[in-house]
Amino acid sequence: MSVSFLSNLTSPALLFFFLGAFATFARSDLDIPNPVARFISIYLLFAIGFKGGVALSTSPVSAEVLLSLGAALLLAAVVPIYVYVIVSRLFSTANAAAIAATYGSISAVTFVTATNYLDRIGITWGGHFVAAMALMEAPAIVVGLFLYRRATGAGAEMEGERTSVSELLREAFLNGSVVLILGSLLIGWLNGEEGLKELAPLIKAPFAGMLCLFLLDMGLVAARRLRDLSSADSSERSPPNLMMLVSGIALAVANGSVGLLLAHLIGLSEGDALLLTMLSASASYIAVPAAMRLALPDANPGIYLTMALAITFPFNIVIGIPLFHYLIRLLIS
Amino acid sequence: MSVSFLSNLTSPALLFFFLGAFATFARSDLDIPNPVARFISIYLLFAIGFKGGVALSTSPVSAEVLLSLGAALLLAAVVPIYVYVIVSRLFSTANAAAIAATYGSISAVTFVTATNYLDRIGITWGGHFVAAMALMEAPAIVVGLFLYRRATGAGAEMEGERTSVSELLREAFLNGSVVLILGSLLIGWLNGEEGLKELAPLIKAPFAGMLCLFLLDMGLVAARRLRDLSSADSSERSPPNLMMLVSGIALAVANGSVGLLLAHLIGLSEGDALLLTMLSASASYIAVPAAMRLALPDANPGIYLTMALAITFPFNIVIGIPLFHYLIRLLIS
Amino acid sequence: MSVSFLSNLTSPALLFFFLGAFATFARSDLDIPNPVARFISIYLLFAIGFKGGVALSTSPVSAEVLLSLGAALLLAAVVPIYVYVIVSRLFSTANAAAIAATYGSISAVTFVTATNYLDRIGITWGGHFVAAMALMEAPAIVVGLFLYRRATGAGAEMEGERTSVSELLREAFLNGSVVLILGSLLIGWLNGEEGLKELAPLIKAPFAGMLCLFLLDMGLVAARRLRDLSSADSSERSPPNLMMLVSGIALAVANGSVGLLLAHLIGLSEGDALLLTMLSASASYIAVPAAMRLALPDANPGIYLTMALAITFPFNIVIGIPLFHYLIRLLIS
Amino acid sequence: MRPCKRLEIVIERSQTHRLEAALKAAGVSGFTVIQNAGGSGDRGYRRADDVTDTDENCVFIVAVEGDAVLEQLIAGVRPILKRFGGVCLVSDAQWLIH
Amino acid sequence: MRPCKRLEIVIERSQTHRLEAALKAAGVSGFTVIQNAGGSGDRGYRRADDVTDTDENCVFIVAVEGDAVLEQLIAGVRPILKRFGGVCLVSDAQWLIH
Amino acid sequence: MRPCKRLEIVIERSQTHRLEAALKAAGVSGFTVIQNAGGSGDRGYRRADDVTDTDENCVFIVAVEGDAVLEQLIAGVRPILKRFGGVCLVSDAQWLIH
Ligand SMILES: Nc1ncnc2c1ncn2[C@@H]1O[C@H](COP(=O)(O)O)[C@@H](O)[C@H]1O
Ligand SMILES: Nc1ncnc2c1ncn2[C@@H]1O[C@H](COP(=O)(O)O)[C@@H](O)[C@H]1O
Ligand SMILES: Nc1ncnc2c1ncn2[C@@H]1O[C@H](COP(=O)(O)O)[C@@H](O)[C@H]1O
Ligand code: NA
Ligand code: NA
Ligand code: NA
Repeated sequence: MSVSFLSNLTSPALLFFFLGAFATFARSDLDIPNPVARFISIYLLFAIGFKGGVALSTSPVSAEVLLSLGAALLLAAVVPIYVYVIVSRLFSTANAAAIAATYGSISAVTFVTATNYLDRIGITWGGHFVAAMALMEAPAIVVGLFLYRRATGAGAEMEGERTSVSELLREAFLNGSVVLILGSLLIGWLNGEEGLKELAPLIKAPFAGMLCLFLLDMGLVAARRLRDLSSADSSERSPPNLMMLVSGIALAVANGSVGLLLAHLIGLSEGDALLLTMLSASASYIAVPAAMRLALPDANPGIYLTMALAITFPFNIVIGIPLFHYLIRLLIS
Repeated sequence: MSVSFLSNLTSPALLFFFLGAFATFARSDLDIPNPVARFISIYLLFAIGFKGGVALSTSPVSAEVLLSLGAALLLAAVVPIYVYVIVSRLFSTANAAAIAATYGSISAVTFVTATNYLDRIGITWGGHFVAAMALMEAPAIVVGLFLYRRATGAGAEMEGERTSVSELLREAFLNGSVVLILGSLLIGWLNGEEGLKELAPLIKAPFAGMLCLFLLDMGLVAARRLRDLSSADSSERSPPNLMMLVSGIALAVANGSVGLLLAHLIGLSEGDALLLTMLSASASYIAVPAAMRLALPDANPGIYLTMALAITFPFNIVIGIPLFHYLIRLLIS
Repeated sequence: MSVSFLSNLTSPALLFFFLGAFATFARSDLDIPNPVARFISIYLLFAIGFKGGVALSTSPVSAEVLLSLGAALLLAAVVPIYVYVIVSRLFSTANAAAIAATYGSISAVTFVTATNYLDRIGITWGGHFVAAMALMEAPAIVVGLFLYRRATGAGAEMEGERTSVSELLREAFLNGSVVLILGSLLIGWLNGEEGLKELAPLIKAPFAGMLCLFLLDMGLVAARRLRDLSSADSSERSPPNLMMLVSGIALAVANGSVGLLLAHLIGLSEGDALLLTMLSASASYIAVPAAMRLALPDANPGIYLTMALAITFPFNIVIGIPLFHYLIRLLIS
Repeated sequence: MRPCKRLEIVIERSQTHRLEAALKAAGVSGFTVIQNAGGSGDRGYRRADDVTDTDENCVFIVAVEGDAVLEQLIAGVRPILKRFGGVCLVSDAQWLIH
Repeated sequence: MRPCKRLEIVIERSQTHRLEAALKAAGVSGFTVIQNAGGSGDRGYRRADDVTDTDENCVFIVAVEGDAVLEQLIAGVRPILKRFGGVCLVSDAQWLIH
Repeated sequence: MRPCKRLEIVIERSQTHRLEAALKAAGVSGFTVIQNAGGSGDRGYRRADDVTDTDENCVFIVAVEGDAVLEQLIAGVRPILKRFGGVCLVSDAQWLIH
């Protein structure tokens, strides 16, 4: 284990994440302008989507593929429910629902980092998990809101006009990143190996390097939020820091374990099992917060967004991936 | 024909254009930030310019090259005249002049998409057409304004100070994209194969992929304008939509045909003929509108810009390219 | 010599710099948006840092390496002192101190252009000079401020709160670009050849092309400042133009010569000698001005920043590099 | 120059279309939007430079003539601010007629 | 604090240099430009996020003292607005003297 | 709507954190920052579109109620402006309460 741990910790991607975090804590003015970060994330979604589509096109849609997608959707539907039950003891209803949706959904960058981890140690994984990832982005949002409405009585978020369900579904399923991933996936699937040959120099070759740059930015951003968090106590709306820290890690471990067990149950390969696990363990900090701002304006992004971005994300890419990989190996042997 | 049609429709580039359009019509919040779009377009002009220059440097400046450039300039000068005569029946003098200038000029992205189309089906084309493209950007602006002044009596655009001709010529011939293309062309020409070896990993390898990302953005933008168009009727200045739609397509077909005939007349090769045709069929939505805003503030960008960007551009890359390629094949055989 | 001169002048990188300058002087609206320029410069620092680190990892830290770093630090400490003594005769104390700091520090792009120059003519250079470059960024800032305080009596910059030394040191040593270079260097060093294989498609292949795009922007920016300079006479605070022009070139030649002699003294190889020379000859227009704005608000950026960016930088990349290379060859033989 | 009211509305970027709709509904066809603003308020600190695109504000500047329009506009803006947060400042200004 | 006039001028980005010239001509050396604004007006809707770079506004903020300068400035700005569109709002403000 | 003071502060981007600290010190928790502004003033011309990142301004918009807060805020802002340049304009406005 220590090996994969180290090889993960010393991978360029992780080291650039640490560099970003260091820069923030050292109060360096290092900064990746927003449009640059946007460009890199667009690139990553575009590339991972297309590559996944090509992979799908080469392997016939087998029962295992469908099983994986089913498992992914199942996780997206079930995880938010028990998460809600747990965290509603610690946070307000609105915040609990938002956290449930956030952790039921996924983090594309965590997924990409996991695939990068597998590629580096030469373990294969199925392209259909890109589809699984895209499919897992949205459902939790609906579940989370449903839980909230059940708990508060429909329309409790009435102050201001109420979010029409259709509006929410659009926000959820037509979120920019979801459309980009699924669209690229479809296009890659249609073009197959042919298309990959055409685009490989952009979407394959520089991929690892672009991920490094993006994780550099993620390090900056996550650390900034952690800092805001620790300095926020003065303000009125300061969130319960320790509770956030603990829940952020606990939820990652719990959800990851659930994903791992499910993966084992349906007998996924080593690589696929890790991907499903990390999808389950990861939390969304783009699609879901966007929808929550809309659906649950009362929920405090300083809680659910910070937990997903500044606590769960770093935990997953630094400890989660090698840890769960280790556990998967134990289970397999 | 159906073959090239399909291979065009299912090319990654086109599919990403459709993805962008879909995202807009589905009201997804997918969005390519402006600086990102600028970066990609700078890249495309830089790359196509340099590659064209290198191609020029390898093939001695033959009579055919000069003939092609001459034909290009001829089109740039003649097209706006008859376009003006036609559309001035449908639109105000200022708008007609602006449309004439817009359609007399060219769209770099349409050109690039055409070269991409040729490369994919393995048809060669002459690098000097990059020069032809750059040369065709500006002249139509001058012709258009001349027509306008003739029609209205010089200085009719007097309200506000009048645009000095020198100022307009600068705006026309020193437009950023023109300078970038011609400059890169010159530099590529000076450096030849040597320079290409140096820059190929940036300007050749990822080119097709970058084009996909740019067309994704073009899809978003074009669809947005189409939507604005259909929802604009409420406003006072709403342009005559149907008329715009029809003229936008008719002008593409007409100008393309003229270009095609000229190409046939001077006996251009299959690839070169398609490029000259598409240059003629395409309309400018960057250089010319910029100059028109300056020279003809009375002309309504909601008309000429929308026609070029939201109607003619999609028509050309989706239908125009394979259609005219089909016709060229007919003529040749 | 004429050969290397020409091969330098006609290198794509230089030609794109000229293109940018031409565009500005011709009043073209060609423009590289700020975030795009930021992206390219982040890329260049990231790539040069990582490559330098890998180079270091392959060659054991020899005495020569330590000698080079020592020489670099020596220059960073000594150059500002005599520069200050000289220019304090021509400029106000604050401006003289700012100029001293600016010329004691380095320009990363000049360094990168020099490495590009060496790579093109196939002369090897030591990766540890990337470390040397990073180390030379900051010290001059401290020296410059120390000189200023000595000259004016401590705390003369009191108006407004005084800059705490700790604050200044942070600004100096934790400047974003310094952190990014040193961080990438360290990461490259930790990952070695392995890591390079992973990132080469991003940090090696497109490097030359990205440098061209960046120099295009540098050409635009430098020319803009030159233009502002020549048109600034009307304003009250107009700086003494001719004096700036002369000093900008004289300091480049003087500092370069000092660096060259030192390089010769410690017997550096041809390539390494040129790099040390250009580091010494170059002046900072990012890290140092940022710190000076903070530490010496009375100093006029219109003087020290313009000298570094619009006079010394172009001189170095156009004339300085081949000139000093020629002199090094003379000394060696 | 004509006297007018200058409205300055800060709202979350993702709600731009909502505010534009409210403007249209109030019959206001003229406005300016400044993108890419950050800020801080009851809903905490917002960074414009953030990977999570939700965390960005934009600033609307609207000049309107006549209290009727103003009233209508405010009536349309208030619920949006109530729901999504933000601020709306109204001040007097002179409109240079060209 | 000294009383001053605050001018806010929205104009097409490509006309920036024109407005800066007008400011210089009026002897105004101090101003702020906010880039990357979109908007809507008589000339239709303008997106700052557009491939056609023509479709972008910028916002000038200018604080001036004394009616003489103001008059001169307005005289210089009006023809530009007349020709290229845009708006200019003038309001009273206090200038914090440091 | 409640009467309030609208502060508009233009300052070098690199000093953002200083101004935010001053705001916090004055007990002001609400403000908006517009990034990426250029301008010109005593310290010469500043381009937002520049490789040297030092050459950029940002615009703070702050609405405050009560003269006490205003005084405190101004007291905190003045030294920053004195040291790093910039401007601060104060005007009256109505705050739409939601
Ligand atoms: N007092 C204020 N002055 C200026 N802008 C404010 C103020 N309060 C809030 N804002 C802006 O409005 C946004 C949303 O405010 P809030 O809904 O209070 O979080 C903040 O992110 C700020 O950009
Ligand atoms: N009433 C208004 N309030 C604020 N900004 C406006 C208004 N009218 C026009 N603008 C701005 O001025 C630009 C040009 O206006 P126009 O010349 O009327 O098209 C528009 O794109 C808006 O950004
Ligand atoms: N009169 C003014 N009106 C508006 N903005 C100004 C004015 N004077 C200065 N500024 C802004 O404040 C910044 C710094 O001003 P200064 O310290 O005078 O160089 C300038 O870059 C402008 O953006
Ligand atoms: Na999850
Ligand atoms: Na044409
Ligand atoms: Na130096």
